[in-house]
Amino acid sequence: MTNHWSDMVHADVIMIMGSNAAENHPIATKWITRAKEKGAIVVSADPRYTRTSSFADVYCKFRSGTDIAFVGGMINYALQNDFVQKDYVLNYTNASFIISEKYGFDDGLFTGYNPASRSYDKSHWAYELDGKGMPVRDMTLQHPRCAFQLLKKHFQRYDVDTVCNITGAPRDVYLQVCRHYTSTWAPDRVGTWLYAMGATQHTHGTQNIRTYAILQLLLGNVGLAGGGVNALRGESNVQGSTDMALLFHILPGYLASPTAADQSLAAYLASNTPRTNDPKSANWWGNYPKYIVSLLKAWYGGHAARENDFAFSYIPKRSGDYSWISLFEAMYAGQIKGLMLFGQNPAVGGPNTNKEIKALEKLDWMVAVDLWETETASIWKRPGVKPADIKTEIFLLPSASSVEKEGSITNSARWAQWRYAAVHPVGNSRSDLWILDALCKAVKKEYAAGGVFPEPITRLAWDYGTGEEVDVRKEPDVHRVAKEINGYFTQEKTVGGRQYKKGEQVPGFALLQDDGSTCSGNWLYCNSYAGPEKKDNKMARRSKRDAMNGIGLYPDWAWCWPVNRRILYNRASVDPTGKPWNPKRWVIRWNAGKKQWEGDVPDGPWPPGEKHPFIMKPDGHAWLFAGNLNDGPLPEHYEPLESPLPNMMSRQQVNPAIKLWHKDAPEMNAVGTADRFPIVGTTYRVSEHWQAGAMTRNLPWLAELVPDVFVEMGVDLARQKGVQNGDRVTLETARGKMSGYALVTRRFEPFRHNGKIVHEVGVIWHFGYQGIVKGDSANVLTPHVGDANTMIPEYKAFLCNVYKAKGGAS
Amino acid sequence: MKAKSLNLLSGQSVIWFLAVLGLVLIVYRFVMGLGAVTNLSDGYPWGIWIGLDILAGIALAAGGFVMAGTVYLLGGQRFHVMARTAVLTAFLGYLLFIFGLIVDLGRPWNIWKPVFNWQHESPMFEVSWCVMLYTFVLFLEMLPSVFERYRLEKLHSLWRMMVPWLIVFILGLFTLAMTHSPQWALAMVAVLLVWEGLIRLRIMPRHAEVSILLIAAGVILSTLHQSSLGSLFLIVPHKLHALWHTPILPLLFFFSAVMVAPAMVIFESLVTERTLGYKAHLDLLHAAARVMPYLLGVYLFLKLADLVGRGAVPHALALTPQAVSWWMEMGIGAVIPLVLFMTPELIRNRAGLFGTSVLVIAGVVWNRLNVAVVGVIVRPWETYYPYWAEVFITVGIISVGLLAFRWAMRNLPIHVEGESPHPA
Amino acid sequence: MKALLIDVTRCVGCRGCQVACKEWNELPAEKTRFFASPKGYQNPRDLSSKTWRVVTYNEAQTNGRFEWVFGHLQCFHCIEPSCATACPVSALQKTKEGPVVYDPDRCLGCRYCQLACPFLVPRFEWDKAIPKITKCTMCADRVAAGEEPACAKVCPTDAIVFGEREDLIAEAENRIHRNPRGYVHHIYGKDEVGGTCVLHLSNVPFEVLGYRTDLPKISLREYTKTAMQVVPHVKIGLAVALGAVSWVIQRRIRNGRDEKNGSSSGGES
Amino acid sequence: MKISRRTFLGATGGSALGTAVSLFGPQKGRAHAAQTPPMKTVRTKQSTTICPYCGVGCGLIVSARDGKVVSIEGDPDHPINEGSLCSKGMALYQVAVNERRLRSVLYRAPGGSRWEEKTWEWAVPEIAKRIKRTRDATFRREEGGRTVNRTEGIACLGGAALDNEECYLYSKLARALGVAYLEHQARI
Repeated sequence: MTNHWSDMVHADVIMIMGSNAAENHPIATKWITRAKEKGAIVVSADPRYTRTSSFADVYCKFRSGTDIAFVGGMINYALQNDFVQKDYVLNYTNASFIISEKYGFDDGLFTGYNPASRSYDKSHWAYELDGKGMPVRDMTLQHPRCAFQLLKKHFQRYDVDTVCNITGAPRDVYLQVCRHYTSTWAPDRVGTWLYAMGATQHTHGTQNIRTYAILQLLLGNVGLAGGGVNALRGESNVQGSTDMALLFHILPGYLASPTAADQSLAAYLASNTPRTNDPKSANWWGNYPKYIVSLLKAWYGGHAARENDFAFSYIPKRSGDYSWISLFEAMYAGQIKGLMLFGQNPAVGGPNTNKEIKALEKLDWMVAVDLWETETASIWKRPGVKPADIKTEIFLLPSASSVEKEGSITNSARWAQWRYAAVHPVGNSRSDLWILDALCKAVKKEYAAGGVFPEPITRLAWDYGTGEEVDVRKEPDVHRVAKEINGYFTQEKTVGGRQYKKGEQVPGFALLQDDGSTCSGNWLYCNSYAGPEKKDNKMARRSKRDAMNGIGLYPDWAWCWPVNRRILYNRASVDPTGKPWNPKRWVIRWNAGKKQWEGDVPDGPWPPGEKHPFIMKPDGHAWLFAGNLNDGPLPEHYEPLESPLPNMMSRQQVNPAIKLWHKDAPEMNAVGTADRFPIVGTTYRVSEHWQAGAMTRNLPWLAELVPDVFVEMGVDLARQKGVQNGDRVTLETARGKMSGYALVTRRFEPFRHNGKIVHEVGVIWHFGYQGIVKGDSANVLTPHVGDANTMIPEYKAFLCNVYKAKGGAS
Repeated sequence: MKAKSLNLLSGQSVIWFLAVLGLVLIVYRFVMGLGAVTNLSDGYPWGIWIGLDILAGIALAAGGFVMAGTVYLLGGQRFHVMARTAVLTAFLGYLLFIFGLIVDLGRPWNIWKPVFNWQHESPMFEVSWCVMLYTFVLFLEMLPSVFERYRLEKLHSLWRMMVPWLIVFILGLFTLAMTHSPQWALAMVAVLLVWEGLIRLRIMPRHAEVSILLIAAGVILSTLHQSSLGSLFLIVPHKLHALWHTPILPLLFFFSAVMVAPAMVIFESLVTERTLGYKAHLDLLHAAARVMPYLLGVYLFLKLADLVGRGAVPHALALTPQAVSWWMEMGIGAVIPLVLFMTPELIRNRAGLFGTSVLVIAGVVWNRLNVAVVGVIVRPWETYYPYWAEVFITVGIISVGLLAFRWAMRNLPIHVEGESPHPA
Repeated sequence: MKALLIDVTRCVGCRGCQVACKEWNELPAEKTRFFASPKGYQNPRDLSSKTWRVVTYNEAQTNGRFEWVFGHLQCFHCIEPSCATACPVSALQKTKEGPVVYDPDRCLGCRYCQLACPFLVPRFEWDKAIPKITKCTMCADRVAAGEEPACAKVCPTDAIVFGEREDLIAEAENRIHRNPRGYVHHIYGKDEVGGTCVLHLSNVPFEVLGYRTDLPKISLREYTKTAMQVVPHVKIGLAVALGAVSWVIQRRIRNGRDEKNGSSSGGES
Repeated sequence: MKISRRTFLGATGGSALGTAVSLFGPQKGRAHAAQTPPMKTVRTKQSTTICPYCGVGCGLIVSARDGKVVSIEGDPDHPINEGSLCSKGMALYQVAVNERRLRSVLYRAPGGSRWEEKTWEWAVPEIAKRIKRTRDATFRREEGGRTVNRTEGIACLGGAALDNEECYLYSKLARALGVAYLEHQARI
């Protein structure tokens, strides 16, 4: 989220698309309904009328997977009607930047496409540079190759009729949505955009979000209170776990994980540190060397020195893609022998679970750390298999729950909040911290006697106060870990005229050094634990004092990255002179007398006009035109991998830059066609269950509320299929089938596309074969195919068929 | 004769079996909870146990107070010969209701709580006091038979001495409980004391066998609770079907209880004659039968006038299960017996008399079931049918009652054959 | 008197309240199955001894608009509760603070309260050897301690708010006044059965939510009041009348007999 | 930071004073909520926590007595949820108090048909041995002449439910082992 939860109260229009906040982030509704009380318009765009739609002023349906067409039409509506905040767009976005002559777009393909590798040469989409290496701009926005004109031309094709034909949205309702939302172009009006996995879990998920960002930038809604592009994250610490880089492609703090090309630290920095020739660009990522060196110092301490490239060679170098789907394909292929799982349950939650479970069976060993006996840990017990046939050795380690241990988690709004141990862990369970500490010490012990390339392990800086031996009674000192994440001076150092002693906590990431004098496990968290005492743990703060702008930032409540900035890109909330676009709910403002910013922590301390506001971009501007994405600089509508309709925008049926697993690894990766599977299927969650269900299907109170898998389907489809409310139905795709109870409802309506009727059904995916309440996992239906940029699986749109199961009614 | 006693024997063993089965089920009910033996639910918290055992049962036991009142207060001395049987039936009946109630109550160990917790706005409170006190009154009425049987002269004299004062005390206390007003209680006490005084002064009539105050207390208490059983349903205008929910429901309950008394007397006499061999006093039964058309007529008039007055006639004409049940109740229990009782040829023979009485009884039972079960509409999807165990517990309790009745008839000087119809 | 105002237009159906009720009152879960018709998401199907609060899911087409509205089943805490009127031993009582509370030590288990309640609220523990009547207590223990009931506290959207009844009625009227097209112009519970301490606002007719709209505006206690008030009159009146009648009859019999026999016998000894 | 919440602890007072119930006589109009027993959260140790379910980050207060969780409720001081919670957050008590929670290390041998209970002292070194064995067998120092120092034989998953400090150590350990396949919920 660029903004935060309670900030939604400031919005004039709240667009909820690709999110079902009422189900999956119920407390968001506190702030949405409060905004509504104050007169805000709430719009819910969703294939299905949800609990979120129930309190929306406008509900607009659209077929799963047509988000780009939907929002592309809104962008076109804004551009055609000139509902654009011009000063904002001109000054803060790359609208005026001239794009290379090599750029072009035809029939669904951008220039630079290589069909063999299914990838683009992105140099075709670069900025045109002047002699000094500065991007050429046209401040009149009239140049035919300026980003604004290219954008306008691109989205002109998304007129209302085309959009409604593709999406199946009713024309009048769609126009209402356009009218309401684009009304926020006015500087004193602001709209917020809430999305979640409904938007991302597509083969064009990243571009879905790009459409939101483009629209928000055109309307001048980013950086303002009540605005922003807000991803509602679905797990309590998925923000923190991402910040800490439990992903193949990054290191903590969103530093790129090195590739085989990065043979030295210098090579790594050369390919990752962005450069600019624009003196007004803050180019924050220019600090890359400080952050990576501080990280390496945190990991290898004294063993990381300039002489050995700060132990850079100890870090694994990737060659290619190791993302989720690739991981399970590799496991299925027998490449992966051992698996460690901390609180994750792929046997329910992974896409194409039939295949992923088969892959799990091929492991030599599995270590599952969990509170519960999950489906994944008990694949050998699942219905229809003989335990003897499954040779995987499984360790199931009991871990402590969140109220039995101490530490911080980072919410969707980037607030790191501290939790305490209220009681001891139940039975012999231990905190994950203890388990990780114990495992690391045991592995170190193994490698003390030698092994393949033992140095990265034996030299790993690892001392959290539990001694050398594994001891079940000694809990690691979580504060020591938190302080390492924040970072401290590894030697005496003078920065900015102040002398810091060895071991002193680094007060903020601006003070991190690239010479090895500081360490920081995650530069983004530098400032979170800025002193030696527990009272210096800012994540544990509980003051309700508000900032002087009175918009509920609560700067002394917990701590927020970066450097406690509550609203990202807040320099865009003021005009180039430092005056807020909307003085009634200002985020920051320049106090000319005191020569300082007031309100939120600004995106950099410079006076207004001195630096461009989007400091994380090398050009300092927000990107309407984004030349760095794998599947094109502008969003373009493609159909999902499985779709009942041809793409009405071009002959490119699916995103041309996605990896087609059904071609590369056809085994158990079948793709269905509309003749056998004419119905669009989607998966989702309910308020009462959570993710793969171990944390809710094991709780009697929640099991009671939603005891069974159900399949929601419209009245017309049910009539066609002879299905009554409450019947058992089977859903089938090319990959698998599962059963559930039919919930026949008027909340699911058929879509009309060029006169053709398309039905859609939806099913909750929380269920599995363990827990108090059991049921089929809906992920047996979903395909192994991912987004072109993120590789997130396309859970949200597939082709299926539905029929009444044998055995009949409930 | 031999065949008959054999019949009786086998009939008796069936009754014994049913009684034991009922008792076993009752034990099971106390271990497993009410849900295990009934189809009762939160929507239908009252089922056949309340409808049959309590509402219908108490109505049918009205014979006790009606006969006692008729004989001792209204000068119907010629019915005296039947009074003791009626009182015995009533006493056994009430003991069974209390037993049935203990089975039905969720927390029967608290059954005594109304004695101390006075919530006089509750018809249930009123009913519980009345039933408790009336059972005590019946017990007192029964005692002379026991004293006679076992020749306990001294106790008998003690009884004679104590009974009026006991009555004054319990009715006074009851009035206090129902009003929370000492004035009302004193007024009640005063009226009773004056009455007793006048009896002792031989101004008011007295009786050798019984205490007039005791009989009067029985009549008062019965009148109250027979009607209060109807009052129980006044609070559910939203649940009880309009065919039955009426402000005069207490009056209808009372009147139908009085109405069923002669029918019960006829029925009991004929059944006792057949099973135990005691000769029925046909002349008396005919006398009772002659009252019936009047009672039935008035009852029918009350029911119909009430229905018309409340504008509820359309409900009777609608095609609903309730309407059908209402017509059955009215037809079987009132209209047909009215016609039959007015047909002299029919009621002159035993079978006709018996059958017609059974119809009246069935009508009242039907009425009580209608009010307690059929007429209660909670939600469209909820229905109630008794569970088999529920039925067998009811049957078991009735069987216990029959066995007890048989024992009492055999062992207590209740029925003296050939006894003169004149009071001793 | 304290009360709850439930504004279903604000409810998003998350059921935090349903779980909060179980958490605070330590109620066990029920074994449930998918509840097909007509409620879909709803579970359990009904209130029970283990479930004192249920959110219902209702699809409706009103004023040309499709609505999915969430109703709330729980004790209404009537101002003059028919359950308390019905209870022979005051095991159920209305407290001055507002909650209708239950004392198992007195309860006979007669279940007359269940019959009497127009909202079908009191529930009986059918599966227990030592059963109790159970129902929402408006968290009387919390209310006594100055806290709000668990359901009101947990509600994210203030669809359930707790306060003084008069204030809540004023607030409800204010909401209708401010947004006349957004509400049915009726505060359910303001007058129903003489007024309740749980008030409801809705944007769809209350029947759609499954609430009874045929209930009288007077307390159900009024229906038994007369019958109960005449009891002492009947009692004394009957005593006097019986005495008088028996005196008259006996006198007539004696007179008749005297005329016939010239002597007295029979009736007395 | 342990907190003592006035709103929570205010309950200690009058509610403990039960009114003597007289045995005999009219009972109506006597009831007070004050007669009800005190709140179950009185005399408990209270600490704050953050909800482990979705990403909103609601605050909760855990009340514990004698090392047992008594109740978990929304934290009224928390600026996001202000005491409110959804069904999941409200059910957190049943995460803390739940018979289905794993209580000891379980081990299932290859092809085995049951869990065996084990000790940490046994399991931790055994796992370390498996890690070493697989890492040593699959570790690649070079690829096409370039140093890569990674293993593709071990995969690490999970972490979105872990604390930051745990995620950090997991991330650190996985990199030290040279794990290439490191993924978790954020991807899916």
